[in-house]
Formats: sequence, C-alpha cells, structure tokens
Amino acid sequence: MSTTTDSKIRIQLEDFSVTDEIEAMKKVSRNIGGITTFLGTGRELSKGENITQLNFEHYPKMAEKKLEEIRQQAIKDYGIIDMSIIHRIGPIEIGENIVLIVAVGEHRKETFVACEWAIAELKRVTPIWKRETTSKGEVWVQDTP
Amino acid sequence: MSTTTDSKIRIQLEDFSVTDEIEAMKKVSRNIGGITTFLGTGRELSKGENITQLNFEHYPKMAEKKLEEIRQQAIKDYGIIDMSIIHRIGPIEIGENIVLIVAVGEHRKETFVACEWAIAELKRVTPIWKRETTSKGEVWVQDTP
Amino acid sequence: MITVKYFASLRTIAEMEEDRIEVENSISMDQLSDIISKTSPKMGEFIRDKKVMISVNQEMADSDTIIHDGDEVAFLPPFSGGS
Amino acid sequence: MITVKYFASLRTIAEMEEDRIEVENSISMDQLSDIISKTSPKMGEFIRDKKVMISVNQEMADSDTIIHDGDEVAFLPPFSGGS
Repeated sequence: MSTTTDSKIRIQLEDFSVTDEIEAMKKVSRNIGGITTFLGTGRELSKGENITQLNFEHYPKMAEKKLEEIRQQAIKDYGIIDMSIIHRIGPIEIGENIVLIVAVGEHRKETFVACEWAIAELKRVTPIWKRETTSKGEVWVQDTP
Repeated sequence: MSTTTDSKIRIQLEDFSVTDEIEAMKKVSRNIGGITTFLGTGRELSKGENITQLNFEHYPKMAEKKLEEIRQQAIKDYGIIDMSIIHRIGPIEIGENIVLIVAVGEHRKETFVACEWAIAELKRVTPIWKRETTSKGEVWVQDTP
Repeated sequence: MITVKYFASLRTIAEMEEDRIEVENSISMDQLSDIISKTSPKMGEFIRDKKVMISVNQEMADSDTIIHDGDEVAFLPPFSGGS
Repeated sequence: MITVKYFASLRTIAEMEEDRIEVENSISMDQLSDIISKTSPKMGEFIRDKKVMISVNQEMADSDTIIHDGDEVAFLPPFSGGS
C-alpha cells in the first residue's frame, strides 16, 4: 500500500500511509509539539451527481515544482518546522486518499494556518486536473471553489 | 501498538495509529471530502528546559464526558460530519503521540475550524494534567497558553 | 457520605488522593472547606481563596454549589492536557 | 523547435497531447496561436481569447511572453487538484 517517505514532495499513483508520513516528519526535529494534517478524500456526491470514480492527471515536473514552492513558502511565512505534500494521480475510488499535507511545528497555531494555506494554494497554483465519472459519463472538473 | 477504534472518544495508556483512526472515521460516510487532524506530540523543550519525559493524568469519567461534549458541539456548531478525540495518559516520551483530533466533513473549511476549536476547547475544559520531568525534577504544568 | 478527590498538584497539597466525609445534611462549599481545613489547612485555604476549580458529580461547580450526601466533589488544578 | 503540450480537457480540443513546432527565430504568443490555429482552429481561438493558462518551461506565462527555440509551452485548463 504505502511507498517510501523519502521525499517531502511527491506525486504518485500509489496510496500513502498517513501514519508513515507523520512519522517521517517527526524525525525532522525533537521539538515538534503540533502536527496538523489535511487529507482530501474522494466524495461520492458532487453538485448533486453521484460519482463512481475520480481520475487525476498532472503536469510532471511543473506540479512537483509548485508543491516544493508551497512547502518552502509555508516554512518561511508561517514559522513551521517542516511540511510534506503528497498528491495521488490516476484512478481514485470513493473514500480513497487523494492528497495529504502534513505541517509540523513547535506549537499548534502555526501548523493549522500553514496547512490550511497550503491546501488552498495547492488548488490555486498546481497543474493537477480532476476528471469525475458519473452515470452521465466523464467530465473534467473546471472549477473548484 | 494500536488499539480498537470502536469508540470516538477515548482516553488510554496505549499509543494509537493515526491511519487506523482516520480509516475508522471514513466509514461514517461516503460523502467525506476533507479530513483535518491535529496530533499533539511530546516536545523536548519547554520554557528553555530540556524535558526527558511527560506524564499525563486525567479525572476518569469527567474527562471522557468533556471530550464527548466537545465532539457533539463541534458537529453541531461547525457542520462537520463527525469527530474523534483520543488522549493518552501515563508516561510519554519525546516525539510520542499525546492527543489526536480527527474532524471529517464534506469540505475542508469546516474541518479546519472544528479541529482547531476542539483542541483549544480540550485544553480549556478537560480535566487532564501534565507533569514534566526535567533535570531539575518533576513539575505539574499549571499554565498552558 | 461525600467523596472528595484531589488531582495532580493538589494531591501533594492535600497529602491525599481521596477522602470520604460523613455528613448528616447537605452542606455548603464553605462548610466543606472548614471540614477539609481540619486535616489539610493549606487545602482549605486554597478552596476559600478560590485558587482551585471545583467539580461536583463531574460537572463544574463553584463556591455557591450545595453539596448533598452521596456527591463526589473534586478539586482541580488548572488543566494542562492537549499536548 | 518548440514543444507544445495540452492537458486535461484541452487535449480533446486540440485533438492531441503534444506537438513539436519548428521555428527559425523567437516568436510571440500571437504568432504561436496562429500556427496552432492551422491545425486546431478552436485551440487557436482559446489562446487568443485568453481562455487558457499558459506555462513556458514550467513557469506561468502570459500572452506577452516571447517563446524561444527549445522552449516547452503548455496550455493549461483551470486546475482542479486538491480533493
């Protein structure tokens, strides 16, 4: 199921283990007191339509570069100790993991702010696209709030 | 290492698995799109002192009741789908898990707000106490910001 | 009988973890602190000076709360759970 | 030679995933959209009407960006990653 946790920025087909990713981040410092994680998962409903599958595509290299920029800016702007970001591509079933952001810091406040900023920024600047499969067929999602 | 994930409110000696707790919460609904978790861990430094161990004590029954009240209020006030709260007691080494809050919702925004509120409220109203062991001895922590 | 519980740092001050106090009628918090003062003067002082939080039957209470036979009263130092 | 990439919904519009365009000198985005229009009129229109985002060498660009020989130009529909 899970893959190597070596890199703090990853775009991968395989699922990941939240526990493993958190443990990898814990190794960065003995002074971590707060860890906020955001995990995005596949919802069954989207604008009233029943979704049967999701499918993600990314622009290789550019997407990874954007995630690394988000990581660096989060560390710099919010004073967290570190951050990891993982996004899956390919087919995703309902309930499966899509994206994980782990923000580790000395105290909880900065990790909440950094984590919430990072997922919003990821949606805004990272070249990743979602295709939803419903009973009506497949559609690329063009607008995410 | 990990224990049963049956109850959504637990105070326990044993460690927990973040992945297992998240997977247990995912089973609540097929419409979960966002999961925010806060994990508190043992920091080495506190007010300039090097900590070698932490030790948590709780008021049995009352502490569990308070956590359940926090869970219910978070669901009601923030529109999340569900929440689980786990706090460990007994000796905790540096880097180990202390407390976990998992907030699941249809969208991410409410899960961030509910999770951040819940950890602040937990610190405010839950009869749990922390003892820090440093080179100078053991002290009960009387004030947490 | 009233059960009295002391937690964390208050155990050191009260020099005990739990006490049982026989009462004939309901009593006020002031009366309880007088009784406690006999065995733990410093603890009695803490209660009178409102330096501790109080719960009765696992609900937060205050110095106006009346204590009935069978109640569980707990004296609680500032909480420090969470991380 | 310029490499042109189409992602997600734009692949359907351009009817291709990737194209290679020979150029003798640096060209403007307008010139590139004219070249693209020859094979994919609708895609050319999308670019001129600024209905798509553009990256050059994996950095965001715009209609003023000059494209050099060897560059990788990508046309990007609105992003929808994240969850």
